[in-house]
Amino acid sequence: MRQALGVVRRNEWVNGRYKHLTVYAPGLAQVSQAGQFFHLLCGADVTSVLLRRPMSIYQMDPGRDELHFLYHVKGEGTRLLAEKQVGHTLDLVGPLGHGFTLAAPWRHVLVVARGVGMATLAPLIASARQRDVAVDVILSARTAADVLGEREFQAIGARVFTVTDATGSSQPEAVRMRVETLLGQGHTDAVYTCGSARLTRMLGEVANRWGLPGQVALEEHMACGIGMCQGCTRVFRREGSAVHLRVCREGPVFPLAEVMDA
Amino acid sequence: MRQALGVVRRNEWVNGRYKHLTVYAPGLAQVSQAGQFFHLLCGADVTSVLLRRPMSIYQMDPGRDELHFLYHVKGEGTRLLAEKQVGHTLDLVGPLGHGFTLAAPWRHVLVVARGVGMATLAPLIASARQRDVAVDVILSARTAADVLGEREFQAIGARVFTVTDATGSSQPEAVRMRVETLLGQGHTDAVYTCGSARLTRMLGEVANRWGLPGQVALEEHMACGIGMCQGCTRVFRREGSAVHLRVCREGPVFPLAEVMDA
Amino acid sequence: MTSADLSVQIGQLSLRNPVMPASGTFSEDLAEFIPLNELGALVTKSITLDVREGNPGPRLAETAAGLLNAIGIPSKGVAQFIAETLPFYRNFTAPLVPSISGDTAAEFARLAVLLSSEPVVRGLEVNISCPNLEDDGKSFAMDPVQTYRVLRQVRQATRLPVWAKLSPNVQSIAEVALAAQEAGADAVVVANTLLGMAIDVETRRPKLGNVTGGLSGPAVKPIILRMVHQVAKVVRIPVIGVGGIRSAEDVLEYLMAGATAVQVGTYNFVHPQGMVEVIAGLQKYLQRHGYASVRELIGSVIT
Amino acid sequence: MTSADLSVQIGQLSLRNPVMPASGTFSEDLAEFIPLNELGALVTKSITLDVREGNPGPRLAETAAGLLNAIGIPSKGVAQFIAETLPFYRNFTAPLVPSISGDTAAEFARLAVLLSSEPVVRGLEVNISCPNLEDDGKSFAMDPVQTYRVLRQVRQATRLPVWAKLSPNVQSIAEVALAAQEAGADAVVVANTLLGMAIDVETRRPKLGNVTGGLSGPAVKPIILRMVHQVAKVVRIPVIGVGGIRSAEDVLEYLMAGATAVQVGTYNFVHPQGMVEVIAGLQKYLQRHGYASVRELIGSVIT
Ligand SMILES: Cc1cc2nc3c(=O)[nH]c(=O)nc-3n(C[C@H](O)[C@H](O)[C@H](O)COP(=O)(O)OP(=O)(O)OC[C@H]3O[C@@H](n4cnc5c(N)ncnc54)[C@H](O)[C@@H]3O)c2cc1C
Ligand SMILES: Cc1cc2nc3c(=O)[nH]c(=O)nc-3n(C[C@H](O)[C@H](O)[C@H](O)COP(=O)(O)OP(=O)(O)OC[C@H]3O[C@@H](n4cnc5c(N)ncnc54)[C@H](O)[C@@H]3O)c2cc1C
Ligand SMILES: Cc1cc2nc3c(=O)[nH]c(=O)nc-3n(C[C@H](O)[C@H](O)[C@H](O)COP(=O)(O)O)c2cc1C
Ligand SMILES: Cc1cc2nc3c(=O)[nH]c(=O)nc-3n(C[C@H](O)[C@H](O)[C@H](O)COP(=O)(O)O)c2cc1C
Ligand code: FES
Ligand code: FES
Repeated sequence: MRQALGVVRRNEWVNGRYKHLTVYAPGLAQVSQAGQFFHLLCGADVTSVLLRRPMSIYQMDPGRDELHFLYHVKGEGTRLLAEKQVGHTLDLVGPLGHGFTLAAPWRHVLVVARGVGMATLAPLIASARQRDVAVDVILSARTAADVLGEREFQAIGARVFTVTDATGSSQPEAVRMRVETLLGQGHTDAVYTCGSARLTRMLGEVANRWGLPGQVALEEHMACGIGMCQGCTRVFRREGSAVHLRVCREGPVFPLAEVMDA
Repeated sequence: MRQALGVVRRNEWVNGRYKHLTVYAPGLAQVSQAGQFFHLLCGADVTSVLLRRPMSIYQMDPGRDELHFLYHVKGEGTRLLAEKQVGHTLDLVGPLGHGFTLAAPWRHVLVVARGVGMATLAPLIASARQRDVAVDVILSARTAADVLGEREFQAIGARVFTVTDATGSSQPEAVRMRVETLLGQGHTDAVYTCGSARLTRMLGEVANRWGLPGQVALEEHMACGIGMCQGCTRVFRREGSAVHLRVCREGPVFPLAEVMDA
Repeated sequence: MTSADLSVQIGQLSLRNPVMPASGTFSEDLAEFIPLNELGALVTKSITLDVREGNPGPRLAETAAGLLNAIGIPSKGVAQFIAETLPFYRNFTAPLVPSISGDTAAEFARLAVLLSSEPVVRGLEVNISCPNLEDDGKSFAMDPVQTYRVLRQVRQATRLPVWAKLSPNVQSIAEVALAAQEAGADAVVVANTLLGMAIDVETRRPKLGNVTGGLSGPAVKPIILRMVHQVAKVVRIPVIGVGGIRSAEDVLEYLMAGATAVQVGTYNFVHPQGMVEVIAGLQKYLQRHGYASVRELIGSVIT
Repeated sequence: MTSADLSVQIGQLSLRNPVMPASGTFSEDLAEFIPLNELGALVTKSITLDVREGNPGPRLAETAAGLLNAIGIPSKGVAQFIAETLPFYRNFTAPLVPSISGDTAAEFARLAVLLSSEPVVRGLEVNISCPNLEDDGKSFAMDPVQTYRVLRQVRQATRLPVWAKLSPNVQSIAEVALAAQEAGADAVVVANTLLGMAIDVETRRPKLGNVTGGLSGPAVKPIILRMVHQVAKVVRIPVIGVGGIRSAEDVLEYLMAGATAVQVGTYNFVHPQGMVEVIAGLQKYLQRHGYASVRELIGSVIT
C-alpha cells in the first residue's frame, strides 16, 4: 500500500456512462488482489475536487505493469477522471483494504453483480476461472445496453445470466428465484455480490438458508481510504455483537453473514 | 461587452514564461480597442480558480474573427489557461474598459513597455503604424531573452530600443535619459506606458515637464471586471481633487497626469 | 409542461422569483448583461449618509473557492444616490431595495426617512453587519441589543419593508434574528461575509490593505446554510439566504433549509449571466419534480 | 546551504518541527506511508472515558474546497486505548499527545489522570470543541466560563502539558483563549471545525446523518487564520494553528499570523505523504530567505 504516480495508458468509453481506464503503475498489479481498491486523485489540485475517489481494481496485469479501472462517470470527481488523457499522470494510493477470499477446496461459485459492481467482481471471476473453478455470473443492469462483461466472462468459461430492469427480470424476487435454481443444482460452494443493497440483503438471506459462505464488496463514502477518519464505518454482526468496522480498512469485502444494514 | 464562448485556435509558448493564445470569437475583435481587456474564465469550474483573470487584447484580427492574448504564466489561473488545448472552449467577458486614445493630429508617439505590458501596448503600436504615425518603442525586460516584440514592432516600422535588468539599462534613471533624448528630438506628440509602476511615475514626471499628453494602462486585482465590486478602485487626480475610480471601468487606461499612486 | 410558479412573498413585497443580487455585488452595470426585470429584486451596494472612501487597497484576495474583500463602504452619499442612481432604476419593474449602512442608529433612521419618500424604493436592506467598518470586525449585528435598537429606529422611520442583514460572525445568529424580528423587521438576510485573512508569505504582508476582510463564495456555503436552517427554525418572518450560491441546486438547498428567497453575490463576478441561468435551473427542477410552486420547497428538508 | 532550525517549543515540550497531524485525521495507519518520527508531534483521535459509537452515517460530505464531517467521537474507551493503542506509539520518538473528550469536566480530569501515568504520553490535547456531541453544535469551548472550568480541572489533574482545542463557532475566540490560559493551559489549538450543513436536493435530506457537521479543509483557512491572528495578539502561551493547511505556504501564513506550530487535518486524507512534503517545503523557504530558525517567523506578519 503506498502513494504512487501512474501514467494513463488508455481512458476510453465502453458505453455512454462507463469508462475503462488503464494505468501504467510499476509494481502495483503484483501486490493487488481482487476486491481491493485504489484511491484516485481525480482533480489537478485539491480545490477542484478535494477528496480522492475510491475505485475497485477491475483488472491487474502484472506482465504489463498495468492496473485497470472501470468507472461510472457520475459526478465531478469521475468527470475529471474522464478528462485524463493518455500520458497524463494519475496519483493513486493503494492497493487498499481486504479483497475476496476464494478457499482452495471451492470448485464452483456464484457471482451476482449489479451495474458497475461488475468491475469489482471481474478480477475475482478471472482468478476463479484461472484456478478452474466453475463460475455462474448473474449480471444485473438497467437495460440490455448497460450490461457489461457478458462476453468477457463467457470467453473465460463462466456461465452468464443477464437480468435487466427493462424486462423486470432484475427484481430481487426474480433474481432470488434464479439464484435458488442455480443453488438447487447442488454444486455451489460460495456466493459473492457487489453493487446493490437489495441484492445483498437477498443473497445474504439465501446464503444463510443454504448454509453457504458468502462475501460482499461494500461501498461507503470515504475521506481517507486508509483507516484514519472513521468516515466509512458501518455496523456489522461479529462474534455475536454489533461492531463498527471501517469499510476501507476491514473491508470493502465482508462476509455476507456479518452485514446488518446493507 | 458581453459574456461569450470562444474556441481556442492556438495556445503556444513564445518563451519560457509567456504563452500566446488565439481565440476564435465571432464579432468581438470588431468591437475591441487597443488597451481594452477581456475577463477570462481559466478553470473548468468555479472551485478550481474562482475568479476570472483580466487579460489585455494583444491583437485583434476581425478578418479571422480572432482575439489574441499574450500572457505570463504566473499562478494558478494562468497555469490553467496554459493547459487549454486547441478546440477547447474559453468563456470570455468583454471587451471591457476604456482603451488608449490616439488623437488624429498626433504624428509621433513614444511607447515605454515593461515585461508583458508590451502585450497591452502592441495593438496601439499596430494601429498607430497603420495610420502612419511614427512610433518609438522602449522595451524593458529582465534579460535579453525575455524581450518580446522587438522584431514584430520593427517589421511594422517602429523604432525599437531594448533595455534590460541584466545590463542595468532598465533602471528608471537610465530609461529617463533615453526618453529625454528621444523627446529632445522634438517630434513626439504623446507618450504611453504599461507594465511598471516605477516607469509610470518616471514617465508621468517627464511628460509633465515636457507638457506632453500621456496615457498608462494600469493593473489592479479585479473581481468582477465590469464595475460592480469596487475592488479595483484607485485614487486619481481629476479636476483638482482626489477621486476614486475603477480601473476596470473608468480605466484601465488613464491619463498619466491623473495617476497618483502608481 | 406548464411552468411552475416561482413567485415568493417577503412580507408585503411580492417577488416574481426568489433570486436577487447581494448587496455590493451588483450595480447598474449588470444591465448590459442581463434583463434586470427577470430578477426577483434589485439590492444595491450599501449606501451611507455622507460620502465615504472605503478601504485602502488591495481590496480583494482570492482564496480556495472563496473571495476575501475589504472594500469597506465607499459611498457617494445618499443625496447623490437619490439624484444620480435612483433615476436609473425607474426604468425597471423589479423592486429596488437599497442597502443602507450607518455608524449610528440615528444615521440608519435618517437614511430610511430620506429614501422612503422615493417611490422607486420598494424596501430597505439594513446592513448592520459590515465587518470592515469598525475595529476587528465588530458590527451592530454582533449584539442582539444593538440589532434591536437599530432596527427599531428604522422601523419607526419608514413604512417600507425592512430587511435586517445579519452577521455570521456571531455565536448564535438565531438570537440576533429574533431581536430583529422583535424590532419589527420584515425579513432577515442571512448573512454577510465571514471575517477572514490571508498573508502573502513572500512579502509577509496581509493580502488586504485592511488586514482582515469578509470571506464570500462557495467556500462559505455550508456554514451559512446551517445558519439559515437555525434561523428559519425560530423566526416567523421570511429568511433570505446568501452565501456561496452558484447554481440552482445551491438555491434549492437554501430554500429547503428554510429560506424564502436568496441572494447571489460573488458568483455575479464570475458569471454576469449567472442569476438568469440559476432562475432557469430552478424552473427546470420544479417541473422535473412536479412542484406547482417554489413555495412548496421552503423549509422542506426532511430531518 | 546549511539547513535551518525547524524546532519549536510548546511550553515544556520541544518539537523537532512545527507540523503535526490534527486530531481525528491521523491514526497508526499512517505509519505505512510516512516515518512518523519526522513529525513534530502525534495527536490522536479524541478518546473518551467509555466506549462510544459515534454518529450514524453518512458521516462525510464533500463541499467546495471543504469537507463536512459528522463522525462524532467513536471511541473504544480509555482503558482499551491504553492497553491497545499506546504500545504502538512506544516505537516512536515523536511526542504523543492524545486528544481527550468528555461530557463533563470531571470526565476530562479523570482521563487526564489515567493518561498521565503512561510514560509514552507527553501531553494532552483537551478537545472542548467538538461540535457534534451536543445539540445544535454547542460545546464547552463556546463559553469562557465552561472553558476555564474544564481546563482548570485538567490542569489540577496532571503535570503534562495541556493544550486547549478551541471552537471557531464563537463570537470572540480570543476571550475563550484567555480563559484557557487563565486556567493554566500550556497552549491553545485554534481551531476545531466550523459548524456546517449540506442538503441533497434530490432526496431533500441532509447529506449528513447528523444533519449538521464540522467543516474543514482549504475553504476555512482564511477564517481560522484570522482567528489565530486575533488570539496570538492577546495570549502569552503558544498558539497552534489548524485549518485548511495543504502546503508549506499555508504553514507559513499561520506562523506569520502568530502560530508557534500547526496541525494538518483533511489534507492527510488527500495526500498521506503530505505532512512530510510540507515540512520539506518549510525548510526550503527558510533557506531561500536566509532564516536560521523557523521561530523568527512566528508572528512576523507586517501589519
Ligand atoms: C471501495 C469502493 C470501490 C468502488 N469501485 C468503483 C468502481 O470500480 N467503479 C465505479 O464506477 N465506482 C466505484 N465506486 C464508487 C465511486 O467511488 C463513486 O462513484 C465516485 O466516488 C463518485 O464520485 P463523483 O465525484 O463522480 O460523484 P459525486 O456523487 O459527485 O461524489 C460526491 C461525493 O460522494 C462520494 N460518493 C459518491 N458516490 C459514492 C459511492 N458509490 N461510493 C463511495 N463514495 C461515493 C464521492 O467520493 C464524493 O466524495 C467504488 C466505491 C467504493 C467505496
Ligand atoms: C486590465 C488588465 C490587463 C492585463 N493584461 C495582461 C496581459 O495582457 N498579459 C499578462 O500576462 N497579464 C496581464 N494582466 C495581469 C494578469 O491578469 C495576472 O497576471 C493574472 O491575473 C495572474 O493570475 P494567476 O492566477 O496566474 O496568478 P496569481 O498571482 O496566483 O493570482 C492570484 C490573484 O491575484 C490576481 N492578480 C495577480 N496578478 C495580477 C495582476 N498583475 N493584475 C491583476 N490581478 C492580478 C489574480 O487575478 C488572482 O485573482 C492584466 C491585468 C489587468 C488588470
Ligand atoms: C466585493 C463585495 C462587496 C460587498 N459589499 C457589501 C455591502 O456593501 N453591503 C452588504 O450588506 N454586503 C456586502 N457584501 C456581502 C454580500 O452581499 C454577500 O452577503 C456575501 O458576498 C455572501 O454572498 P456570496 O457568497 O454569494 O458572495 C459584499 C460582498 C462582496 C464580495
Ligand atoms: C474526519 C474528521 C474527524 C475529526 N475528529 C476530531 C476529533 O476527534 N477531535 C478534534 O479535536 N478534532 C477533530 N477534527 C477536527 C480536526 O482536528 C481539525 O481541527 C479540522 O479538521 C481543521 O483542520 P483541517 O482543515 O486541516 O482539516 C476532525 C476533523 C475531521 C475532518
Ligand atoms: S475512509 Fe477514512 S476510515 Fe475509511
Ligand atoms: S473589478 Fe469590480 S469594479 Fe473593477
